[in-house]
Amino acid sequence: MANPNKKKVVLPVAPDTKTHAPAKHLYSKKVKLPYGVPGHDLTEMEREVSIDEPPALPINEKLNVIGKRTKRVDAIYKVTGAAKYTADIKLPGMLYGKFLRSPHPHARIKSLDVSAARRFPGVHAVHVLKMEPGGSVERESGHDVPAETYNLDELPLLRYVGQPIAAVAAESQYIANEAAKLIKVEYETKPFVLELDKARKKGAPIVFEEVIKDEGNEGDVGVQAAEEQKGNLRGPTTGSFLGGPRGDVEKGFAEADFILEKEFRTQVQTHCCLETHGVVSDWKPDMLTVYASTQNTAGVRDDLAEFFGLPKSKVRVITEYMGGGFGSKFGAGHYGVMATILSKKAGRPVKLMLDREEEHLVAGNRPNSHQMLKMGFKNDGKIIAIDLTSYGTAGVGLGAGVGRVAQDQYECPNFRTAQYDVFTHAGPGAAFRAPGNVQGVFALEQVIDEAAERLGMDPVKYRDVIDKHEVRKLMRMKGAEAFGWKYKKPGYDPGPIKRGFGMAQGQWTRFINLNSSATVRINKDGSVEVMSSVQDIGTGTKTILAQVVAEELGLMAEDITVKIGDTLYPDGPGSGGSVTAGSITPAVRNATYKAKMELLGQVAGAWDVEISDLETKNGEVYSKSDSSKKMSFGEATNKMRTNQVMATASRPDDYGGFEIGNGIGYGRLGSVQFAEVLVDTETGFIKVERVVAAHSCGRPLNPMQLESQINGGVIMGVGYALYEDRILDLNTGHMVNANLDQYKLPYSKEIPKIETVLIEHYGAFSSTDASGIGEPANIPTAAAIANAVYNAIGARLYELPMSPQKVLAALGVS
Amino acid sequence: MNRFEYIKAPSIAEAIDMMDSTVPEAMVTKTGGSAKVVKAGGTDLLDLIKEGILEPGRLIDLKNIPGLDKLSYDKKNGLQFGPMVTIADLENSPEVKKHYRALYEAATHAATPQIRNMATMGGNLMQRPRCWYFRSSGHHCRKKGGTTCFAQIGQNQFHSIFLTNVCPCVHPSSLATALVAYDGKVELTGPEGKRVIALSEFFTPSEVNVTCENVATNQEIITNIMLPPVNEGTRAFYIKQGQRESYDWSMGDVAVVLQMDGKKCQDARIVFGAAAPIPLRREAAEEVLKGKAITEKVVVQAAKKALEGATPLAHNGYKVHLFQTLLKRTVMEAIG
Amino acid sequence: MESPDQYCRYLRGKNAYGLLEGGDKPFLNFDPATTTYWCLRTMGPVGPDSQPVHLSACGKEDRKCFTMPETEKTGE
Amino acid sequence: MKNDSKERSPEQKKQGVSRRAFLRGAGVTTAGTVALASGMLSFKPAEPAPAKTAILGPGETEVTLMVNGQQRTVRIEPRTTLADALREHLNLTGTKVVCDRGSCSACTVWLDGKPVNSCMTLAIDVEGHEVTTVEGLAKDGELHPVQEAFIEHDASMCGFCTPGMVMSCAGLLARNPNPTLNDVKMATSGNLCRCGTYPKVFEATLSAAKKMK
Repeated sequence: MANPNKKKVVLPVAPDTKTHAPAKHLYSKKVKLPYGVPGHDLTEMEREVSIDEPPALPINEKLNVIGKRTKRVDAIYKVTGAAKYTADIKLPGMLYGKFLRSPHPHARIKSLDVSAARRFPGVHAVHVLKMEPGGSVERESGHDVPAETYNLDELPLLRYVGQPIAAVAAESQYIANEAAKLIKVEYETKPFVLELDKARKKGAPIVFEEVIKDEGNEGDVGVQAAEEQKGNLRGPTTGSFLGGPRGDVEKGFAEADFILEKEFRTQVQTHCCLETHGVVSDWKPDMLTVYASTQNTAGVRDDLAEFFGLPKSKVRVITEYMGGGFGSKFGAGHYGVMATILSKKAGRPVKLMLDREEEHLVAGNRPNSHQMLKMGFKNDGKIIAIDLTSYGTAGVGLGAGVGRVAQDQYECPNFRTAQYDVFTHAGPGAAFRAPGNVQGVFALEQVIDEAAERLGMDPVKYRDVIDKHEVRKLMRMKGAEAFGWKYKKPGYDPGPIKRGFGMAQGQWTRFINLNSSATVRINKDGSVEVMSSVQDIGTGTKTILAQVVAEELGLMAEDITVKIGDTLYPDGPGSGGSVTAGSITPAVRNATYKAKMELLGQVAGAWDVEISDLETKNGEVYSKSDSSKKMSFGEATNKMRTNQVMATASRPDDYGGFEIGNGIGYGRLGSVQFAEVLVDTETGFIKVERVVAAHSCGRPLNPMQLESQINGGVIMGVGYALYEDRILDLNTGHMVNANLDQYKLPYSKEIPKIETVLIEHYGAFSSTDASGIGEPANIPTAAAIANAVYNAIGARLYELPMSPQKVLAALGVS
Repeated sequence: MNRFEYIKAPSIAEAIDMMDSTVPEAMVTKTGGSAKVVKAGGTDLLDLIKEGILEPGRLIDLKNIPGLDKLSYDKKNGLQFGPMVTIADLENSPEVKKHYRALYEAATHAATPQIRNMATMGGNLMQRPRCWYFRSSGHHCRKKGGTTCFAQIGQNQFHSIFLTNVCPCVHPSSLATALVAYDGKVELTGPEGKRVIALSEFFTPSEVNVTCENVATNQEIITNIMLPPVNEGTRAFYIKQGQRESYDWSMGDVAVVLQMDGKKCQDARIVFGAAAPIPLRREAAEEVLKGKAITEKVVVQAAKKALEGATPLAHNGYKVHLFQTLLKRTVMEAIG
Repeated sequence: MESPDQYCRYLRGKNAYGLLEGGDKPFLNFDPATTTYWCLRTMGPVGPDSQPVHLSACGKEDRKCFTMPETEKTGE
Repeated sequence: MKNDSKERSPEQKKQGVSRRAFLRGAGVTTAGTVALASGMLSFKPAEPAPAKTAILGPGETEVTLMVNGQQRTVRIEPRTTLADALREHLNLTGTKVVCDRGSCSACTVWLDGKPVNSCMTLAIDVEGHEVTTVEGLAKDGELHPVQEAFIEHDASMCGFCTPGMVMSCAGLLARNPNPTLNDVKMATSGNLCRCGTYPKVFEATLSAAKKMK
């Protein structure tokens, strides 16, 4: 993770849009790497790379472990129940924590009394959150210190139902739950606003009152300052790291042969991680140890070290197994800090896991959106202008933008966007599997679909006209083939239950995190370990690391012991933004290569051959020039002088430098999905029958796991398209479906038949040339379903989720 | 979850003696851990306790009382089953599948396989509504003795379209929809002895009693459930529409039991679930079918009739159309 | 929303998208449109001054809670 | 929390014999080895249960559970769910609690061979019944064919729903050795997976059924 306290960091307002020159190396070599798609346009690319880099890996066909369907190395622990998640951790003397949370969407605390909770038998610590929770706290085990007093003006204003107020730690979860209820709070409730449309109107209750910028000027703020703040509106954002506005949009529309202008709305979706957010925090004078359900162990460590003023070396974060994050489990979180404060106060480890309701209320969500998308087209199909205005609310947080795909998915000379964040009195949003893009694609790809119809073109072929992305073109071709795509006119099916076909595409920028390191250790007994703080959040990171190490050493994946998810080991990347595979696997391969060279050096000495003459394959080390010189891997390691050889490597910059700027979206992580749906026009119910998902992610490391992740993206997309919706009661501010009963997710019978088409695509970027798949798999599904629904019924749905109510309304039936 | 005492009742008589409250009563008047209530499968009871809206003082478990989990069928007397028969027992009974198709369909579409293994029929009929305001400890609604109905003025997409005046919750039992269509009866046992009443009389609309969905008193236990026999001419079906096909609550469900004489419908019972605070008979629609050969046209007429008098709320107008379709499809499916 | 030149020591964003580019020119992926932010002092989206946390708001030195990044700490 | 006299209900006082007193009086040190007062059936009671009924709780009481073929005695309050008893008292954390309301089936265990939600079952209720958890599925070091197939077909991702899925699918095969795809979907229609392992779960279960023949 970037650490801003290291030095002054200057943020580029608009990043450089040029492709950067390749990195310079003191000692470099030239390597030829596979480039392009096998069976299509595969060639070689010569790159100048550091002398330390391992030799180029050939395409998957020529490999033994990488690219092969490999069983998840930790599956056995998952299917037997042996895998220990944070929720399963129980330490000696461990206490259980529970939050007291705001029951009101907007209120001031009038009085607060924790004495009954402190006195409750079995309670060991109580902590009240002040506006700025202090890092140093007195120990209160046994309650021998006087109760803290709370200055009311130190307590934060409550701005959403579920906002944390205080927490207790007690001997059992039951006691903690009961004790938390004993904290007496008097509230002065205030007017609140929950809806996007109302919150952006004049006169709406304001979530954040005006800032008092100048203390000397306090008496003078008021109307004027409030106007400057534009109430609950923030923004607009007019660009992203892909650049700012371009061309002349008005001129573009004037030149357009036809213009489509549509409004779209998407709902708030909650992450619904099966394992809730939480930690077990164990404060000891010499070390803070935290078991965390997180997507970023190193990030949690950094947060806690900074918060408590500890050196990073005194904080250890462990995530052996974790039950889902989807973007929401970054940072220590208010629960992580609270558990640590309580542990410090009580002198005992504290487990603080959110309950299911809290998970919905406070652990993040995908902001909703209201998008007004106007696009100008030429009669040959070319897009001449795009203008996107959007509003979205992440509750009391910010980050509801949706504009990246409209900006960059298709070539268009004139582009403009204004994206506004709108504050409401609801829990904060969080990044959620392809944040912004999922919402944006729902709008963009429906307008493209309409344009295709207007032009009388097959939507697949139309995209060939406007989409520069070469690999995506291949995905469309292969996907359409697998799907049996044949364009039919909307509403062709005569029965009351109508079949429809649709497709949509998306993209995700290929990000990497260079702060990704790993250590590989080869032991004398032939065992091999790979170690990094990177965590496996269910995507299969452990397995791909084992595969990469095994491939390099000529072993099998199951021969490798993977030790990750622990900040004792070198820092790995956070698992989000589809960065993990592309960031950590080159580091792991490079470390393996280094360790291997050390091992081979010792073997070469014993055999008196050159290191370059030695090869490791099929569990053996042998001389390429002398077939009599051959031994098993274990025999070879037994020749080591020391008990182990070990090497650490970090992710080097991309071979050839990193592409950035406008061309970035033409990068590798495109996705194309086809959907077949049935729409019951008499009830309004939609059933997704089949999805074909065509994807590329560089070099596929483990096709079986990739299929699983793509399935997951599609299924999450089905939920987003048809079922999921955070429903707030407008009179009380409560989420009425904060459970897994009324917050509706797809279950077994909602699962379409999913077929995956994987394009193996080499870009000569790194020693593994792999990329992630998490985000791209989720992006186009809802749009593909929406287009299929339109194809079925001839009426378009502009709002998510596509519930029976909305289908019937679109049909004009009710 | 509050702390409570627990006792395994050895017999019905002793259970009746031990109990002092119905669950609805415990939620309104006997609060603060003072109520002694009976527990069958416990799936709904635990849910209420976990939500903190029911705080019983003692649970009287009926599980150990012998004989309450028997199911029997004979041509003359029809189907009888005890309150501890589970939904899965109905689903797995060959007699139910063969003779009571609407009940079978309702059983297979209820809840989850796990819940069907646990939930008893006594508990199913006594379960409380799923209205999200009722289930939330943060909303003191009419059903819990409050004065406000949050659903009428709030989020009501899954609420009722009939009898919406006092409390527009819907009755949660989809099995009850089928049982009422079969003209089922329940036997209630209390300190004074047994009484048998029709299920259509068992459930009480909110207008009559907003805090309780049935007529069972605080010392009564369902001890038997009875369905009359069916014959060659009986045609029945049941369709449930949830937002999902997998585990879900009903957005609308319809049970139809027809007595056919060849093509002619002699008698009909049509019941809507998730349309009202009680399983709702649609007599007017039944009248449309009676004495007629059932054609699509007649069924459409009946469906229209069935929705007369509906008073949908702000967000559930779609249900009117939904029920028309469901009724049409259920009748057509029943006559094959 | 303009990005400031310098932002608060305690501003955090979900920058797990990682570094777009490495070497001596790190580009922190703080995309103002879609990323969420939190304050390390409050562990939430609201700063200790009761104002929202955002890239565009947490760089201004006139914000009461603004804290300079520690430039000396690492000796760089 | 101690089951001391303060917590005894009036009824218990009236009866004059608390469960603890009974134990002390009987001079036994471990519960579960003797048949206690009625309502607290131990396994295979030597004699029919006595007529007198004991009020248990609200404090802790000793309960003997038969879990994975072993008798396990725990001290729990009556409100303790089976899921909690397994996870917190017996360290059998394979059983997961996700929704805590019977909506997601992550907590599925078998009760006398039938899949049930352990989060919606009181532990005290299952005395005298056999509980099988995911930890008890493998026999003599051999994985259950469903577990094998889950590994083979990549039917677990984050793995948090997996134990529940495995119990649902293995439960299906126990009662239906020839399931169709629809049967598998029915059996898992209460199991929530957010990662989206369903297609692989279906595949794995059908493959396991074939192998079991």
